[in-house]
Parts: sequence; C-alpha cells; structure tokens
Amino acid sequence: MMTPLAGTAKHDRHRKRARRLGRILFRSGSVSVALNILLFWAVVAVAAPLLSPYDPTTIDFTASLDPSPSAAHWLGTDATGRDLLSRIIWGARTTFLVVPLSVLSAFAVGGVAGMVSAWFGGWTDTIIGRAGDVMLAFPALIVYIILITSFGPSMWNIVLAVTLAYAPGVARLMRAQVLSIKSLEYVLAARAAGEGPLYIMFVEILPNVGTPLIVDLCLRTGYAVILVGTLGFLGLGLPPPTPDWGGMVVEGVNLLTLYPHISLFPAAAVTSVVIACNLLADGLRGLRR
Amino acid sequence: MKRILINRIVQFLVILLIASFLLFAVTEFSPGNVAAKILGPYALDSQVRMLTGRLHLDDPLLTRYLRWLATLTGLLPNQLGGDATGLGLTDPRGAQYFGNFGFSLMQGRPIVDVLADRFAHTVTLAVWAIGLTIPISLALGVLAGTTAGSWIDRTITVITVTLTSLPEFVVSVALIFVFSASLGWLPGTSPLAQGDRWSEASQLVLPVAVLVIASSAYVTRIVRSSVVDTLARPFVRTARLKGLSPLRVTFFHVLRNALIAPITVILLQINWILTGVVVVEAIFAYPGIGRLMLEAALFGDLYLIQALTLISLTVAIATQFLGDLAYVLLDPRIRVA
Amino acid sequence: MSKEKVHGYIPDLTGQYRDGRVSRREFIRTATLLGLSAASAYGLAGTIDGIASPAHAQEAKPKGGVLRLETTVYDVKSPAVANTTAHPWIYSQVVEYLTVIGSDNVTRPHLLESWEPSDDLSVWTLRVRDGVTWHSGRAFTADDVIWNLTRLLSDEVGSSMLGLMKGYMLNDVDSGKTDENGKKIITHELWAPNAIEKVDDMTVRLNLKAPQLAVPEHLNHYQAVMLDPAEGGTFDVGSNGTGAFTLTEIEPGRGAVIEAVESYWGEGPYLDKVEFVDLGGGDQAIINALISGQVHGAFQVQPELARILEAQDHLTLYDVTTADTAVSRMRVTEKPFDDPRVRKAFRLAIDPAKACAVAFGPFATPAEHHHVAPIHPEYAKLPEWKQDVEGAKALLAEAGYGDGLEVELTIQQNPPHHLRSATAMQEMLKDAGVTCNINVVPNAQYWDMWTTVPFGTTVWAHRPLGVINLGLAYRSGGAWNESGYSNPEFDRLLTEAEAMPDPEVRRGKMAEIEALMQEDGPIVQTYWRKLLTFYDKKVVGFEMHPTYALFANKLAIRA
Amino acid sequence: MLDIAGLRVAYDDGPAIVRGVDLRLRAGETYGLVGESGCGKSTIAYAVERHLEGGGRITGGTIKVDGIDVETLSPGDLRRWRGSVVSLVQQNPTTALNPSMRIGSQLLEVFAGRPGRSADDRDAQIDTVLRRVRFQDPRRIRASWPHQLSGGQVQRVTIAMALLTRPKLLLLDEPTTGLDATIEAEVATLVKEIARDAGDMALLYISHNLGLIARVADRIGVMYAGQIVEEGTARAVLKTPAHPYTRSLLASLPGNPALRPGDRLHTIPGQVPRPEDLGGGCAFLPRCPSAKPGLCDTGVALTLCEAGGEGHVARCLRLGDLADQAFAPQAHSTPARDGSPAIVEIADLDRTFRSRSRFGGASETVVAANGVSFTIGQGEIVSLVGESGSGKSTIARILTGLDTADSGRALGFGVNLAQLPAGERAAALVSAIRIIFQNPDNTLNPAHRIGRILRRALKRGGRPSGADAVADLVRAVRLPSDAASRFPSDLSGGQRQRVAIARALAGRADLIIADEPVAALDVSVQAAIIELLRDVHAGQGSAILFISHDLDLVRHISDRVVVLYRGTVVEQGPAAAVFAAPHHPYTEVLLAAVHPPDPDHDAPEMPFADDSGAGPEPGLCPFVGRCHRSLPVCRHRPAPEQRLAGQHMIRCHIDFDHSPQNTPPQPRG
Repeated sequence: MMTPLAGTAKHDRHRKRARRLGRILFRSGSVSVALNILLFWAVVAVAAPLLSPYDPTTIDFTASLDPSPSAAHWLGTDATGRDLLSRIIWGARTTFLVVPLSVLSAFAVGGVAGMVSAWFGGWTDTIIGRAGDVMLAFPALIVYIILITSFGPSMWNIVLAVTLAYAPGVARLMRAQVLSIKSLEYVLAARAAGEGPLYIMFVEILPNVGTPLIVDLCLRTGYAVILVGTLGFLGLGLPPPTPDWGGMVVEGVNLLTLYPHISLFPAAAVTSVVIACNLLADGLRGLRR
Repeated sequence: MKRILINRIVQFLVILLIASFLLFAVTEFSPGNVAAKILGPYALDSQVRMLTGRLHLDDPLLTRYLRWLATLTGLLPNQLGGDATGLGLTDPRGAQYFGNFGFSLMQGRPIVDVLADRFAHTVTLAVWAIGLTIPISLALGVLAGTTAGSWIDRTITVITVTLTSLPEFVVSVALIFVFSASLGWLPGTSPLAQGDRWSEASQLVLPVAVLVIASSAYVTRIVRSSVVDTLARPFVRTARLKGLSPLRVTFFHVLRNALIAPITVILLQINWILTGVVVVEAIFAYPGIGRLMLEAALFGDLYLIQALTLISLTVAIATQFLGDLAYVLLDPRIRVA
Repeated sequence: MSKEKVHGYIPDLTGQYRDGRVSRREFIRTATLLGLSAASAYGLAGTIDGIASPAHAQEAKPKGGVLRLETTVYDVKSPAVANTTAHPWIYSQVVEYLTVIGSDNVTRPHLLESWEPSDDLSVWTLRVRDGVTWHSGRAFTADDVIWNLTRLLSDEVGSSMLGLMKGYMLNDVDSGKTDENGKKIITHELWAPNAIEKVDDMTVRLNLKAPQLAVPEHLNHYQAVMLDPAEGGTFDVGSNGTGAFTLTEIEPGRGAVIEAVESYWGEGPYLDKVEFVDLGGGDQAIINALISGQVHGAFQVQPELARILEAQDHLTLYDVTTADTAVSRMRVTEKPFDDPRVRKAFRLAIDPAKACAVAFGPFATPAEHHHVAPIHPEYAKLPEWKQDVEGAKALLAEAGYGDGLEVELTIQQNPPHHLRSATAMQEMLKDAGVTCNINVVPNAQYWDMWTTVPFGTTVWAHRPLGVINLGLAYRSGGAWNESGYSNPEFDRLLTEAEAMPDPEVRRGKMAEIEALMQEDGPIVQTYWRKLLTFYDKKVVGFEMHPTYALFANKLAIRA
Repeated sequence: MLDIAGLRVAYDDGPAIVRGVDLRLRAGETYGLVGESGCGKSTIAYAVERHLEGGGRITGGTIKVDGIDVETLSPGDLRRWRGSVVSLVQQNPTTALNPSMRIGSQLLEVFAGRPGRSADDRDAQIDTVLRRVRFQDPRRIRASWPHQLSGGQVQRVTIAMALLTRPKLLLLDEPTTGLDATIEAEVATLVKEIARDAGDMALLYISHNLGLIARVADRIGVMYAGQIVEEGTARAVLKTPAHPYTRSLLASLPGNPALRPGDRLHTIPGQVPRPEDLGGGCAFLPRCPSAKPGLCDTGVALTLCEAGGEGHVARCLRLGDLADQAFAPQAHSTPARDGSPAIVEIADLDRTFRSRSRFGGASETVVAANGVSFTIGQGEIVSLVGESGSGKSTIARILTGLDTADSGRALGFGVNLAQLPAGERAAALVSAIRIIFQNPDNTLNPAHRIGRILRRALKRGGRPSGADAVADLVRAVRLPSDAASRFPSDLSGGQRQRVAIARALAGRADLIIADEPVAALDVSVQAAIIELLRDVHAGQGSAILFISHDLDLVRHISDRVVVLYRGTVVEQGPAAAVFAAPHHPYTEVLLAAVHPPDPDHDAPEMPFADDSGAGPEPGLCPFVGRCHRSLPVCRHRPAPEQRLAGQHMIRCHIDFDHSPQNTPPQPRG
C-alpha cells in the first residue's frame, strides 16, 4: 500500500515556490530596486580602492577654496578639499562595515537573550524582560551621547551603542517567536526525545524563527544607517578623517545654500540605503504571507 | 481592574527605582569630576579637592545614590546649596523639597527652574506634533488599508516608506532649505525668542512639520497593516455578510479592533517626542528638553543629566503603563477578565 | 593736552614715528599706553603726518528701539571667573572696566580719567573719572577700584587676573602643604602692603614689584569689571553697575535682556533694550536667524559661512584682523613631546599657509609657530618659515622616532574649522611619518582636559600685546601654562621684554623670543584669524572688535 | 430556492477550485454537502454570498437564489440581499464575532439599514431567536462579550444571528469543526430543529463529517476535487453509495457497521489531488480500487449518471459494474491482548495549572489531572477519551517527560516517570517512550529534511543511523523512497504523520503515545494512518496510549478505555465493557454524541451543556454541574469508585447494579 509521492506535483510545487520567491525578489519592482541599490553599494564598498579616483583623506589644498564639482573632482570636494566622490565610495565601506557589524551584534545579543528568556521562562524571563524594559525606557540618544562622550568615538563604541539600542527590541521579537514555536509539536518531540536545551534552541528553533526576524533585521539595518548618521550629525560619529556618510552630511549642512553638493550627495547615499532596507523589509513581509 | 491598576503602579515604581540606580551608576562614568565642573577650567587642584570633600563626592556609590534619592524626595537638603560650599548657589524654594534635583552646573540655577520652561516648550511641540500625527496617520492608514493593493494604497505606501527612510536631519535641512532659505516664508530657527517678524506660532511650524512627517509616516504604516490584518479576520466577513454598509463595517468593526495595536505605537511616538527629539531641537535651536539634554551631555552637567534622564525614564515607563491601560480599556477580553 | 603729564619716553617715540621706524598704529598705541589720551595721541600723530584725527562722522544716531543679538548666554553670576569672551557681552554693558581697548586696538581710560606711569614703569597712578555714578546714585570712587583689584588678585576668587598680574603684583607663598603628587601647594599674596595704594578718594596708585608696560591693557582684561562691593562680587539681574544698561532678565542657554539706564555718564545709550538670543551655538541657526531677520546681529560668524551671508542685501559684513588663534600645544612633560626635537619636527612638518587655507580660506593669515601676531606692536619679522618635511624626519629619527610615531590630537568639536585645520595638519604630519589621530571632544569636555591632554588644540583669544599671551601661556608656572613649558631663558627674555616701553628695542627682544619659540617652544601654530560678523544694515554704530567686545551704548537702530 | 448551474470558481490565475457544480435546493429542504478539505465546498457557499476573497472569482455558470441571478445584483441590493435572503454561518465561531462588541449590539446591528421595525420589535425578535437556539437567559447573553462564551455558545449566537432576518436560504459552512463532539451534537440537533421548523427556508449544510451530515440532511452531495461526484437522498447515498469514492469513504470509517472488532479499516490509497494536478478525466482515478484500465484512464469528461431512484446520481463510468462489489473487511492479525503485565502504572496523579493573565489579574486554576490512576499493559492499546480540557494531553506530556506531576506516580521502566523530565531521562528510556502528535503541520521541523529527522531519531535511539537504516524506516512506514531528501512542507499531512510514526519506530519504542494522531487528517487518509500504527503495534509489540475524542475509532482499536472528565477518571475498563451499558453519565453523553453515517440512526438526545462554567467544589464529582442524572448526594459527597464486572470501574453515586440501563435521560430540576 505504497503512497506514491506525486513526483511531478512536488517538483511543480518546488518550482512554484522558487518562482514565487523570484517573483517577489525580482519581478516586484520595489524589491528589485532595493536589491540593486544594496548590491551596488556592496560592490562599491568592496572595490573602493579600485573605484575611488583619490585617496579619501588627501586634501586638495587648491580645491578647498572652491569645493564645487569640477573636472578634477566630479562631485566636488568637501569643505576641507577632499574629493567627495572618493569619500562617498570609501564611506560605503565604512557604512557596510559598521552598520552590519552593529546590527549583527544587536541581533546576536538580543537573539540569545530573547531565546533564553523564552526557553527558560520564569525568573530568567522576568529578569531579561525587565532589563529590556529598563533599557528601552532610557532615552536612547542620550545614552549614546553619554557613552560616546565618555569613551570617545570609535567604531566599537558605535557598535556598542547600536547594540544597546536594538538588542532589547530584538530580544522581544525573538522571545515572541520562540514562545510561539516552543509549544509546537516538533519542539515537544525534540524535548520528549531528550534533546538538550542548546540543541533545541539552536538546531530546532533557530532555523524557524524566520521571516519576522529577517524583516526586522532589514528594518533595523535601515534604522542603524540613520542612527550612525545621526551620531555623525551630532559630532559623535567615527573619528576623523574616516569617511562616514552621516558625518559628511553635517560637514556640509552649513554650506547648504552655497555648496549643496557637500551634504546632498552623502545624504542621498544614506537615504538610498535606508530606503533599500525598508523596501526589502516590505518585500520580505510579503513573502511570509 | 483595580487590581490590575495597583499591580501596574507597583511595577512602575519598582522599574523606576531600579532604573534610577542604573542611571546614577552609569552617569558616574560620565566625564568630568563634579567639583572641577563647578569650579570651572581654571580652578586649582587644591580647590577641587577641597570642594570634593565638602560635597562628600568621594563617598561610596551606594551612599551617594541614597543621598541623591533622599535629596530628590526632600528628606535631605541639597549638598550644593547653602553657604557652606561658598558657591553662592541658592534655591528660592529652600534647600529641602520634593523633586529637588539640585543645581545645574552649566547654568548655576536650580534644575527645577531650568526644566520648567524647557519642558513646557517640549510639551507644546509634542501636543502639536501628536495632535496632527494622529488624525493624519489614521486617515491615511485606514484609507490605504481599506484600499489595499489599489493605486491609492501603493501611492501612500511609497510615500510613507520614503519618508520613514529619511533621517530627521535630512528632512529638517530640506525644509529649512525650501521654506526658509529659498522662499523666506518661515523662520529657519525656533528659539521662541520674541521677535517682530516671526511669531512663536510661525517658529513652531517647521519643527512640528519635521516631527509630523517622521512619525505620521511610521504610524500610517502601522495603522495600514493593522487595518489589513483586521480586514482579514473572520468577524469582518461576518459583518459584511450581515449586509452592513462598507462604512459601517469600517468604523464599527475594523477600526475598533485595528486601533488596538497602533495605540502602543502612538504612545511610543509621544514618548519619543517628549524625550528624544534631540536632533530636531538642535537643528532648530528649539529650547526644549531634547536640546537641553544634548547640551547637558556635551557639557557633562551631571546633575542635569540625571534629572533629565530620570524624567525621560518616568515618561517612558508612564507611556508603557498608559499603553497597557489603553489595551485593557480597548480590549474587553482583558478588561472583562 | 598741556594739562597732561607727558611720559618721558613720548618724545623719543615721536621721533621714531617721524623717522618711520614705528607705524602710525604703533605710535598711537604706545603713546596712549604711556598715559597720553587717545585724542592727544591722534593729535600728536597728526602734527607729524598731517592726517586729521578720525573725525567721527557723527551722524545723529536714532533713539529708541530694541536690538536683538545672537550670542551664547552663559551664567554670569561671577564675572571674576568668566572664561569666554562671550561672557562680558552681557555683564560689561552693566558693569564697566577701568580702561577700554577700542576696535582700533588702542587703549583708552574708561572709568579712569587717566593713568600716569612713572618713567621706570613701576609706579602707576590711576585717576578715577569724575562724575561717574553707580545706578544706585552713589559716586564711583577709589575705594571701589581698590576693593575690586584686591579681590581679583586673591587666590580664593580664582580669577585669571592673578596670572596676568602675578609677575608684578604678587609674591609666591609656600603654604607648607603638598598635594597628592608631593608637589608644594603655592599660594599668593600682594608683594608689598602698599602694592595697591589709595592716594585720595579719586586716586589709586599701583606700586609694582617689577616694571610693566601693559597695566592699562590688563585693566581691560575681560574679568576685570568693577562690581559694587556691597554685592560681594556676584552679578545678577538688577545688579548695581556704572554702565548704560541694567540686566533685567537672564536665562543661560536661552537669552538675556538689558534695558537702558537714562542717567549714563558716557555716550548713549540710544537703544531702549537689547535682547540677547541664544540659538544654541549652531552655525546654521545663526545663519538662518540672520537671514530671516530674527536677530539683528551675531556674536560672530564662522568664515566659511561668510559667503552665504554676503549675498544677503540686508546684512553688512564686519571684520577685523586679530591675534585670535588656536595653538596645538604639546605637554612638554609627556612623551614624546618632552623632546624639543620632536616639537620642532612637528613644526617643520607643517606648512601653516596650507592649513590656514583649508581651515579659513581668505579669512586668516598664516602664523609662524611663535604666538606673536603681525598686528602686535612688538612683532618681529623673522626669516620666512619654511615647511621642511625632510628636516622633520631627520629630527624625529634623531629623537629615536625614525620608524614613525603615533600621537593623538585632541580638538574641540566647534567651530568646525578646528577639525579642518587638524585634518590638514594630520595630512602633513603623515608625510613626516607621524600618524596623528584626531580626537574630537565636546567643547565643554575639552576644558576639563585642556591643561592635561598631551597634544591638544586650544583657542587663544586676541590680546593687544604679544607679551600678554606669552606671559599667560608659556612663562614657567604661568596661570594658563597648559603645555607645562618651563624654560628659564624664555622667562628671562620675556620679563626683559615686558619692561621695555620702546617697541623698537622690544622688537629686538621679541625676535629672540620668537626664534626660541620656533626652536624649542611647545606649540604648533598655523593661523591668525579674522573675526567677522554680520549685522543688519539698520544697525548703526557697530564695529567688530578684536576681542568681540560689545559697546551696546554706542549702538542704535534705524526704524 | 437555490439553483446553481455549471459553477466554476478560480483563484487568481490558478486552476479552477470548483469545476462545474450543479446544485438545486428546494424550499424547506436541507442539503448536506460533504467533502474533504480543499474540494471546494466552502467556496460554493461564499460564491452564493458573492463574497469570494483572495482573488476568487466565478469563471463560469450561474447562481440563482429565489430566481434572482446573484451576479446581477448591484452593491446596494447585494447588501440588502445578504442577511435577509441568504445568511451564512461560518466555520470557527470564536473568530467570527467582533471581540470588542457586545453580543447584543452585534445582533441588533443586523437590522441596521433595514427599515420598518420598531426598537421593541427588534428586541423581542432577538430574544425569540436566542431562545430558539436554546439560551435560557437572552438578556445575559446579549450583555456578554464574545470571549465570555464557550465555542458552542458562540456558534449558537452566530446561528441566531443568521436566523434573525428570517432568511430564505441558510448556509452553514462547517459550523461544528473544531468543537467537541458533544457540542457538535448539540449544534446538529439545533440545525435539525431549525430545518424542521423552517417552513420555506432552505439549508445548505457543509461538512466533512459524514455522521453529522447523516444527522441533518435530507439530500446529500458528495464533493471530490471540485466536482459533485454523487448526489441523492441521504438514505440513498449513505445506504447504497454508488461512486467508488463514497463507497471507500464509508468503508474506511471506524463507525462502519460492517466492521467487526479487530477488523482492519478499509484504507484509501494516496491523497486528495491538488487542483492544479487535475486533468479532465476522473479525478478519483489514481485512488480508485475499481478503476478499469482502458476505460477510466482515457480522460473523457464525466457527467452525472443515474445511479438509483429519487435523483440519485454519480459521476462514474462503472456505476453499473460496481453495484454488488462490496468491501470485505479483513481481520487484523493481532488479537487483543488482555491482562498482560503492566509496563506503566499510573497512580494518584495530580496536576494543576495556574495561569496568570498578562496584566496581573486574578489567577485561574485548571485541574488537568486529579488522582488519575490506570495502567498500560505490555502491548496493549489503551485509549484516553474525553472532551478538550479533560486532561488527556497532560497525562501524555507527563509520561513523555514534557511535564511533571504535582504528586502521584507513573511507575514504569524502573523509574517514576511522573517526576522525571525528559532532559533527565536516560537515552534508553527516552527511546522507549515516543509520542506522536496531533497536528501534522507542526509535528516535523520545517527546516530539516526528513532524512535528517530520522537520522537524529536513530542516533538518539542508539541505533545505526546510516542511509540504509533511514531507508529501512522510510520503507517501514510506506513512504516513497525519495522521502528522505524532502522537506516536511513537500509532504502531505498523512505522510508527515507517517514520518512521526517512523520516528517512534526508530527508537523501537515500547510505549507509543499517540495524541489524536489522525484528528487533523482528511477522512480518507485517517484509516491508513491508524492501520499503520496498528501494524507497528503488532510488529514491535509496542503498547499504545491512544488519545482521541473519536469514540468510534476508540471502540474499534482499543483494548481498554479510560474516560476523563476535567482531570478525573470517571470510568475505565475493557473497551467492550465501557461501550456496553451501563455507563457513567458522562460516557453516556459522549456516546450519544456519536452518530454513524446512517440517516436511520436514532441518536438519543442529551440536554444542552449550558452550564454556567463554575466547577463544583473540589473533591466532588466534577461532572455534577452538567449531569442529567445527578442525585442530591452528588453535591455533598465525593463520588465513590464502583467496580463492575472485571476491571470495569465507574466513579459515580448511581447504583449501577440496580439502575435501569439506558433509560432515557431525565431532565434536571
């Protein structure tokens, strides 16, 4: 009494799912725009040394008097006379290093906290939950300002700041996801099979927390770009002369009426990445349905 | 209901207590010895040491925290006030009263006075911003949600996604560029100074606009998705199959249930606007809490930071509390337990 | 003119001017410092060069109106410890100085009628101006002067006047105590009981320990306002004063209001009221406020923004060349800056002209690493400073840093030209094999560390004489000796220079000092900046002052 | 009243879900539409309401209600028409009502936009209808919020809502799915009453449950893959089924009267096809035991053919040939084992849950096990029966170590299982006790391939876990050989349950706990899973603790039965004894709710369980509030354990030795 797997049907279904993914990722205009933007910047970030016409920190002492775009500097220079195009290109590298690092750190910390919180419940849950409440209650920007004015602006402090900011939120989401999965039968089956908590948490549960977390990851990546930019705007970004898009916007804000390019190009770069992240999140949310 | 309320209030106080201690401990790491701050950059080491001793700034952390708490609750007089320190800092309310945060090192005034004005300004900003955000985002969110998939929805979605992607400083700068620098219609800064050319109302327009743009785009998206989710729930089908008009279905069935989730988000926005509009207040030189926070942090005004953070904490926890309360009031499943 | 007692040096000075050895500006400045009234000095110069004294093209200034000015509003409860040039903007309209340095860098008596130095510059007789009254109606007398000067020179008050006048007014006293580092704690006292002597109700005599030329300029130090002794040294809303205005409101960080006092003894006031508006220090805010007419004028405008405002029809640019600068000073007690070769190598590596251009464009002139400005009367022109990267490398190698050196330069967050200037230095130091990391800190935080950070850029305001800055910053144990520099040779040369009334002679001494600073000194200095600001064209009577000083009594506003 | 002709419905660009359905329904008639999930029966109901969601649209055919073509209605007319002409009762009652509106308001709202009635009139009508659905106190119900009512009560409210405007056509879309059998019986009774009193109202009752349909319907249509494959009077379809699908389906039900105890259930191979896999020919062909090569597989479009009198029709080419083909039940190879040595002895097991609401409100106490005692013999099939919330699953969880008891013992394998969480159990013990869960959607980790899942189970069971071992397992549960490389989402529900059984096999479990293993499966697949389980039982000699609410199934496969009510064992004993009278009153209620697919079956009618929800005082019989035979003593003293013949035990005050058996229930009060 064999129950045949309707082979062709299954393959169809596979193909269909792949098609659906493909449709969402590529045929859906917004998602493909988002992916293209991110891909573009990723390539720029990786190939920065090849692409940038100048060293991003070298000062053109003649250009500092008139930073407008010219044949020598396609996008002009910043107020200090450094080639804007090169700085934007290298800034992509900074952004694509600091932001993913920060967000991944936030997800690692928050994810583990949320997982542990949900899995063990009871006091662990209460303590982690309350700690998250307290952290979320602190006015975030002020915490970074205190942090960064205390320990100085460096990449690791920005990573720390973003982690502090986002980990509680991630933990909450993870906790909710794990709680919903925790009582599902396959987890119960693993528990009944005597699997240890680590195996269950990381092998059984983690691969299934899925889409909501990925959507959240995209959104938070976008916010992190904004946050890193805002820290730069408040003068608390990466130490100079590291090219940092947020900091570059600030450098030009005062000259907006005179040399709008100094702010506008990096602002456009920041905004494009944030929009891409948000569009991607939207698209992936569609995938879940 | 009463029990829930009492329970939450106790929780609220406990969190506040823990958070205030954390806050105190964290700010201990902030730069600048308090005594040196008070005496200014040209003080001699000996003067700093003398003042440190006089203010008992070298006591253990817990002792200082308890003293701070006692001062705050009016049990002990403030250390900085009075003649003993020779700083000439006086508080018209006396040395001992509830809510005594001490003196701002930056401004040499009682913190209560420093805060009073600033908080009022921030509240003004918040009232306008929230007052506009709620109707705008509800209207747009419901419109987009009920017409999900249509061109109206797509237009609203594209606009809100774009706007939520724009950092506040970009929006601020863009608005200043257009409405102030180029067109000259509105003031580019909002110090709320009395002027002949710009009224206080006109100074509020741009900061409020930035806040409304930032939060209503976000709230609109939340409302939209909540409306879409609610529309998919079977009771909406029940209502339609009852033969109710679309308007009635939207208002009596969809909205009522779709608004439970956004309430929390709206409260979070209120919290943000009351405590976190650092960037907007800094760009527009708006004399509110956010800018005061930035100044205090950059100056290292320890007592002012503590006061401001404690207030923010209170606001944050209070909004959380209100959010829960709103849930309880809106959702009969919790209310009528 | 005949009534004035003429200092013995004045005839020599007149001769030098006639021979073209001193400039007109230097002549007038030195003559006034020697007790000649400004009018007399301009008159004397006029007899030589035929230029009439500046006929104050006195257009009738309109009366009334409210002026709104942008400035950072600090707490000004204690002027004696004020530490920025923005502090006196508010209090100096209410309480005044004994002397005043004009926008032309010329010092004139103010609450004093006149001053008379002895020929050896060691006894200064100060005559209090007749007819000056406090707002309370009481006459301003010698007792007020003595109370204020005595107070400013006491340790407890913590005024930087102490450091300024210490050399000729005070003795060090060993307190017998030591601090935690085992160093002796030194206190101070007047060098002699009659150091500040009351001659009569309207005359005060200062008997100096050592000759000093700059006494009248020191009396205009921004902390040295005359407060009412009855108020015990504090200043607040409604405080008594001798000025043209009274303070009616102040909220630090937000704003302040002063209102006219009708019975003012001097010129003006023309305005009914001045409102000071604090825009939070944001440059953009200042620009916007000026463009939109929210304020009529600003404390200052950063040079890079000048072009934006120049395009505005309703605004006028005011600028003035100054000795305002920032020095990147090295703590000589810290490695690697304890080695003079390293310090010199840093100077050699840097071309001030390039840094200057990057940071300020046209609104600054290159400096020469010695903190004496071309506009200072005693400025000596040294051979042109040349960048020498190879020389720098050689010196570093000699000092044992041939494989490179990593240092951290701490700078203030605002204004942004600090960062641009530092970035330029960073680039040039890189060529000499020095990795220079830049640590940007909030301004307030910098002032917590300005005397301790190993390598940091500190802003130095304009002071009328080169020796003043040098005395404050580089004399052993100097009040603001942030670099810990201590060189007996330097101290000796400086003390000698300070005793020389003759700019010609002094200039020779200054050349030695300047060379010493270039060779051994603790600083890298790249620029002298112009100060600039914009005012509404409706505002009459404004001049940009090298120390930002504001004379609100002279301002008026057209309807 | 309802006239559907050639209806085709498709979603988006997909294939048609409903493929040419003709359906006529006369006034006063109750039509039962049966079919498995995904066959398109609900779609028909929503098409009639012209309320297809998710991109559904009618691609062919017409729907006329009372002579009006539904598609011609304007939006305004459609609104007025909905609710007044046609009403629909949805599946899943708990989500069908607005949670933030009182019941009364939601009922009153039905009159919105319908002119003519005075307020008093409306109130009176609502009260009447609520009484009609057997609410004693309409006022209280109207003041309630939906969450304060039980699932059955809510469904009665939605029925009341549908009846409020006296529709001409009432559509009931799986109104009892997900409800307890006893509640299901209540709703069915109600529907039957309504149908009886309806006058000219027509009812379309949609369900997958043949027993339920048999109870209410005058005529029955059997749907398969978007088509009606058989239609006729209830009696004709159920007694003399014509189509092979109907015949197989009826034969596979454990309630099939032809079955003898111990017989194998008839199984239908394969699974319901997906709409996109359908061609033009017979949809049942791949699963049909009677398919004739060269005839059935030629792909000719089928039409409904006369299969008997009274409009009995079926969509099959071989109708004539099949008339006398019957399914002969096969006997199962393993005889029932009785009195074998116990492997687990459960004694005085207690477990109470305290739940606290999120907002710190009052805590609620749920008694899941209260002094539960029973034994599972080696190789025995013991069934636990009871409504949801009776504590069946809690006992399963305690035995598997997912939970621990507050007190009491479960001695087995040399340890007290009741106090030993799974994490602390030895590997051998863990593989000795395996559990199979109810929901096939979640029973396997969607992120892991089948091979990996089985390999892990083999490894944990201390057995070789190579590809061969996995392949053996796959074969043993009759999965296709390539299953190991597939993800769970590629498998059907039945196939996933097979993997779950394979997982139990991998550890060579001595005790398999099957927690409602087939409740969520399509009817046609259930039998195969049950038989697989029984094969495992027979092959390995495993004992099975079978948890189910399906009494027919329990009766068919169990050696012994334990009846639970609110954590208390009210009756237990050998299956034959428990299913024969006398019963505990609760068992009686359970049995009364069972309705075989036989329109002539006369089910005893039980009073509605409209209790206020308040449980009796601790220690007393928990059933007393619902009991139709309760005695005054029940409210004062704990019910005693009465031992009847053999191991048959009943916990009740009623004197069974002297009580008349199976007397009709006496109404309370």
